[in-house]
Amino acid sequence: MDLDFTRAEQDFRAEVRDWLAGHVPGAPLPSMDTREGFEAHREWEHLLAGERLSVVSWPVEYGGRGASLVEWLIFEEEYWAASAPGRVSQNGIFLLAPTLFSHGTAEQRERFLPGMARADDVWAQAWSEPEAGSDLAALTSRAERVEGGWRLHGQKTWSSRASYADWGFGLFRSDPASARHRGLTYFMFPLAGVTVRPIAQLDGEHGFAELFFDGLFVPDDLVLGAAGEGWRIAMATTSSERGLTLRSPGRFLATADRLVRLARSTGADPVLADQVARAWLDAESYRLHTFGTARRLAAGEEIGSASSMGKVFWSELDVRMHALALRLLGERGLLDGGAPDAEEGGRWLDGYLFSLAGPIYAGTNEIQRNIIAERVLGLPR
Amino acid sequence: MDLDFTRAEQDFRAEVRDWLAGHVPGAPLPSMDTREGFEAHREWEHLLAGERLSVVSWPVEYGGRGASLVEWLIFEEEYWAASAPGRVSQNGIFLLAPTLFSHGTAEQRERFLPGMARADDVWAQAWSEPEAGSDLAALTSRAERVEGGWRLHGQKTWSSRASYADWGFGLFRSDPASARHRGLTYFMFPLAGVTVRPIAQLDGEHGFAELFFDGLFVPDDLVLGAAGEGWRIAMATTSSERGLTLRSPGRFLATADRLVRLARSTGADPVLADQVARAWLDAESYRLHTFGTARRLAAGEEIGSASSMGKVFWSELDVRMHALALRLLGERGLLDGGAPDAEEGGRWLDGYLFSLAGPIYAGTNEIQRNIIAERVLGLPR
Amino acid sequence: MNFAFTDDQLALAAAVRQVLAAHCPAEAVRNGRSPAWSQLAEIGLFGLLVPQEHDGLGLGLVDAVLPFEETGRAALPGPVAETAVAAPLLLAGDPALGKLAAGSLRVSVRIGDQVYAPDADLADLLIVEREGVPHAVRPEAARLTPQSGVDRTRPLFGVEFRDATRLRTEVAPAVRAVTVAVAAQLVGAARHLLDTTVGYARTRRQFGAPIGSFQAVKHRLAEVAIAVEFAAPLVYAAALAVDRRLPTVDRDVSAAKAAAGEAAELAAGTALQVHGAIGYTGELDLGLWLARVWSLSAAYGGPGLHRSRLRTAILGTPEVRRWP
Amino acid sequence: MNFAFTDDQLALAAAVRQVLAAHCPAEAVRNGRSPAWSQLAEIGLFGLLVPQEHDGLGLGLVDAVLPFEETGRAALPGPVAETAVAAPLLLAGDPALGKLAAGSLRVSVRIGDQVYAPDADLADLLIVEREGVPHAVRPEAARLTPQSGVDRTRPLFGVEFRDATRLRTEVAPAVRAVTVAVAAQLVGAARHLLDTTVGYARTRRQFGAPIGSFQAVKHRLAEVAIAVEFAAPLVYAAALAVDRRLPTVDRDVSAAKAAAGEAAELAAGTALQVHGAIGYTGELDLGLWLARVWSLSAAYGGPGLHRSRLRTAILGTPEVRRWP
Repeated sequence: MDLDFTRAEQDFRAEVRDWLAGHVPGAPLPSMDTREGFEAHREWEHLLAGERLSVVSWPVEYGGRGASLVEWLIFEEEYWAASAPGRVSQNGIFLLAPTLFSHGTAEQRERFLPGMARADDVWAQAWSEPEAGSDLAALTSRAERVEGGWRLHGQKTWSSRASYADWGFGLFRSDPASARHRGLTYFMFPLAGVTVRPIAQLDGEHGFAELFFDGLFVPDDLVLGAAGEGWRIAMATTSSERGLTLRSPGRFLATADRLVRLARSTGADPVLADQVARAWLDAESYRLHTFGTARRLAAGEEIGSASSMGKVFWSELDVRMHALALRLLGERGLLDGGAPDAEEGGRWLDGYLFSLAGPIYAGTNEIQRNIIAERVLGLPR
Repeated sequence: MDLDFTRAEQDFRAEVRDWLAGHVPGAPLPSMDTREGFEAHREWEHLLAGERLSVVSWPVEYGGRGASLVEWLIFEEEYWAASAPGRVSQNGIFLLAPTLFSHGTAEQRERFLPGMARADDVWAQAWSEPEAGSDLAALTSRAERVEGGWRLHGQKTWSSRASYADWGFGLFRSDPASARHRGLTYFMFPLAGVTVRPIAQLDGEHGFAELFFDGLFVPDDLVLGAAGEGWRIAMATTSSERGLTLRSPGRFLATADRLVRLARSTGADPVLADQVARAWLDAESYRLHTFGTARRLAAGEEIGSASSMGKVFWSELDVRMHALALRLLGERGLLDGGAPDAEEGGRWLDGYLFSLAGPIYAGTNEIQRNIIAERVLGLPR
Repeated sequence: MNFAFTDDQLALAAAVRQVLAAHCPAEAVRNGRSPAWSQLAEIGLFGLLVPQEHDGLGLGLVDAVLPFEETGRAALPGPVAETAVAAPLLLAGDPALGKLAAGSLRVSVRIGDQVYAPDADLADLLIVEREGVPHAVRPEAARLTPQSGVDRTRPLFGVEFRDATRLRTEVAPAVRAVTVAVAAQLVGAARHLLDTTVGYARTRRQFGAPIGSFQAVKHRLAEVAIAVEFAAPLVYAAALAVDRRLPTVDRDVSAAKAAAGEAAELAAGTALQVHGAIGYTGELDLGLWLARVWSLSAAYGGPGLHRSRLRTAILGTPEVRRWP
Repeated sequence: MNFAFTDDQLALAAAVRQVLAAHCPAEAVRNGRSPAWSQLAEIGLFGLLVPQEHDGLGLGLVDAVLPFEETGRAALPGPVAETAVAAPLLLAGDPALGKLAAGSLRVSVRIGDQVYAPDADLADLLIVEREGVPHAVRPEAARLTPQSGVDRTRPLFGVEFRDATRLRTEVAPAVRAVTVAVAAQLVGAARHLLDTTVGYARTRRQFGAPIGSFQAVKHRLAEVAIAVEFAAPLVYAAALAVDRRLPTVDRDVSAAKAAAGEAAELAAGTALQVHGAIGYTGELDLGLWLARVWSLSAAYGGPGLHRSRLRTAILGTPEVRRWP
């Protein structure tokens, strides 16, 4: 066991750090939930892709560098420490791409991955439905078999990035006689033919949208995996959503470091200081834990249900860190970007509201705790 | 709304305080879980009873003073603040007596209450059975109908004080065909005819025992209430066990005050100091809350399931306060009464081990939270 | 000793609740700036603490505490605590008290630990603390800087001013009283969040059952109920301490504000978690209450500040004194 | 970078586990004073940190951390951490190291934040810190005062002494190493408590179902699993920091001890609550582990002390440095 980065890993870190120092925009980009901000974020992705930094762990042929998991973790640490922009192409890169790599055809990979890496195509996820929130098997949107493909009907919700994205992906019930996990098929679809209605959030942003399908035709080559196999394939994807890929420690490390600086500058009361120190160490522990997991994944092990522990840990840590920052700032912490006195343009408040979704999405933390109890510890259902 | 004690209430407080100042033993009595300590505690009860202070809220005819609920709360505050001995007759006074008052016959009250007030008769409770811990309706000990009375068979456990007590009370299944809540009868019985096996606890004490019944004959006049009505009657009792009577705020107020003194004398770290201040205020809040409850009870209202909130609150506060004291004391906090360096003769450690039972007995706090959710908030079962 | 509200106190609270049910629905919270103002004036809310010789009711803070729970339960917008609770004390002896009692003088304040004046743009009069002394500032003499934030229904303003009249009252009693009033609002908001979330949990189904039948949801909501149940008595006792000018009043006020803020924040966090993603949107009214809880919990000193004072008050004094 | 144990490290831990399974059952914990000592000596536990020239294995603390988890899992009695971890550093260069490695020299210590010497009555040698310097004390020169406490299987002793030999080593490295070893024991004890409680929850029935099927029980046990899962990496990193003499070593040791102690205390409290009243008795072995957790969590500085140091280390230094 060691924590000694190799020469190559250190060089890679230095390269990423230098490049980011020279390229991260001086002022934050406008919100990616506006048209203008969305395009600004797309531009940023182009810039990253030009350096093969948008998808470092992908094979070179699709725009990546074939980086190891540890290198990817290093990239993430440097990326968030540099306060680089949020990733507008996150849904595609982290949720869809792993599924394309494991279940897609060679043609699908050729067709979609390079454009995703360059953010020429930005993808929206379409998992949830109004009556199927945490209970994904209760989906009722359906796919009707037609000549050469399918027609999609129904409604999806909580589709992130959908307002301005190009493509979407999600599950539809392709066997009308089926129930629960059976008879679902995994589709990719152009958003051009879908009615998109943004959902106003607490912070006034519109990062999520509802999608209405009214018979959109989708040819067979947009089915991912076999028809009726959607659940199994999607579970592989959500398991990576819950696991290592979506929430690398980099973002939490950067937040913890900012929190420590904030606590110093505000002269935190010892009780709050104690909580700040705890949060910083929790982030450190999450990092170390992830290094261990990366090693096991690289050795071909599955992490499986154990990833639920990480989901609970990082999502609650993220809320805790932001809530602490607001408490350190007092009344000022609740000011938004429009207020002259807001700290860092209201970034802590934005981050707090964003963090609140963490324990809810990708399987609520209640469900994660059930999974830990039943599948990791072996308690009866 | 006010918090102004009447002249009479103030006089009563002064009388109790003065009497305790003159009579509370200078050194703690030996543990009531030893024969010697049990008798010493019985002697103390005699002394209290001589001043009509053992059961202040009872009618004068049974040895009390007919004190109001508020006066009883005042008595409790003064009693615990004076570090007076634990109440060896607690089971009888707080668990059985309310049932005798509400469901006993005049003969039963005449026969048992005066002796209970003087601790001539000390009572042990016998609620639990090995397979019926929190699930009291799963009782299997049985009462067999015989001429002039009943014969008791089976096993009880977690019977507190049973090693040296004179009498016991508990539920037995009197209708062999019955299930769950039905067909149970509430019996009083002499412990002389019962085999008592003490249970060794974490702290080496033997405050609890197992009881084995092998056909003990109990005449009809020891049945409390009607045969088969035991569950309903016992629930009235356990509701008072969970409610106001068993855990008056006095004990927690005294602990909180001691904790504050300990934190001052050990120069508590600010983080621990914060927790000490919180605990002190929690005790204060529990006191105020109880004043409000006393007013409602005095006005004839029922507190019902809301008493579950109090049970959760005081039992977890008690653990928290003692755990905090141990943390303030560091390694020294874990020394017992036999160690020369123990603080207050190991009283904080003893209190900690005792407090750990709080969230478990009288309905575990998990069950209390179910009750709060279902009966107070109205959530579905 | 009678630590329970009197029939008169309960009746006044019921009247406020009725007015707010009729005139301050969620729609009014979302879009109105000071709904129900005149109706509340009619039943005497703004005259509650104004002496009878100035046409007020001449009551105490303990009489205001349940009505203020109701304003919190309804998330009533507008500078209500400032006008009804802070102003009568800051303007003691001033002829303006009559207008105050009638509800025709709206007041915003920036006193104590408050950094910004809430709803200052609606105010007919601003009272601002400078060097420990309260000053009255006419709106035309003030420059207000909007400091927009999470609670859009309780906008905050930075205040600078040219002319001001030094008031002869002390600022501390008003700070204490308004802090307790806000604590009461937090208790009310927490009660609303608990009720709303229980209602949602009874009807929303997942995995074939109402989510309120899952033990994890039950226990979270039970925790909220316990937190609110044991925060409220501290708020009531603080109101009494203010009225009686007890030596422990500062400690009692801090205890009330910290406990109420923490209970309400717990209620808010639980409400959001139980509602799931829908709670996060403008589709429900929930967000109005969440924002109000965050904003009031930070107002007049947040839990962190009050907890640090409590530490000193309880551990730093030679003998801790219990109420009363 | 490879933050995972090597096959050799895993094999050593497995050997220790096997020895303890055979020679340190609960019965031995309850009644023995130093069970399995010679068997552990045979597989090299006491020579692990002793240089090879003194017949030791010459390994590092990172190699000891999993074996020490195993000693914690088994609640192994005796001055094992003191002998196997503190003593090799305090006696560095001393010819006694050979006996130490062979397991024929039992050592108890009173160094660092430790107030009492554990199992001092069993020791062939006592090492006591005085004015910041370690001193070797022969048993016959020491007066031991038993300080009985909650953990009857790890008795504590006050130590006074007449003659003592000043050692030339520094005390700090030994304090750090033994603190990490005890943190590892706490992780192991927490794992045992979790396993035992899960086992009990699977079989104990109430209300017609195994109690482990109730969501409240599930979620409490999931919390314990998470706490242990994220405490362990801090312990492993601290062991590396000690071996590499990193500038952050004191912080890392405090983080390990605080996190491990808190996780183990959570495991203990949950174990007791899930077991119910039976957990409170001598009928089960559970109490042995509860007492051990309490005693080890307080040993070499409890969580309160280490948390206060962490606050200073993380907020008081100009730049927080991440591992490595």
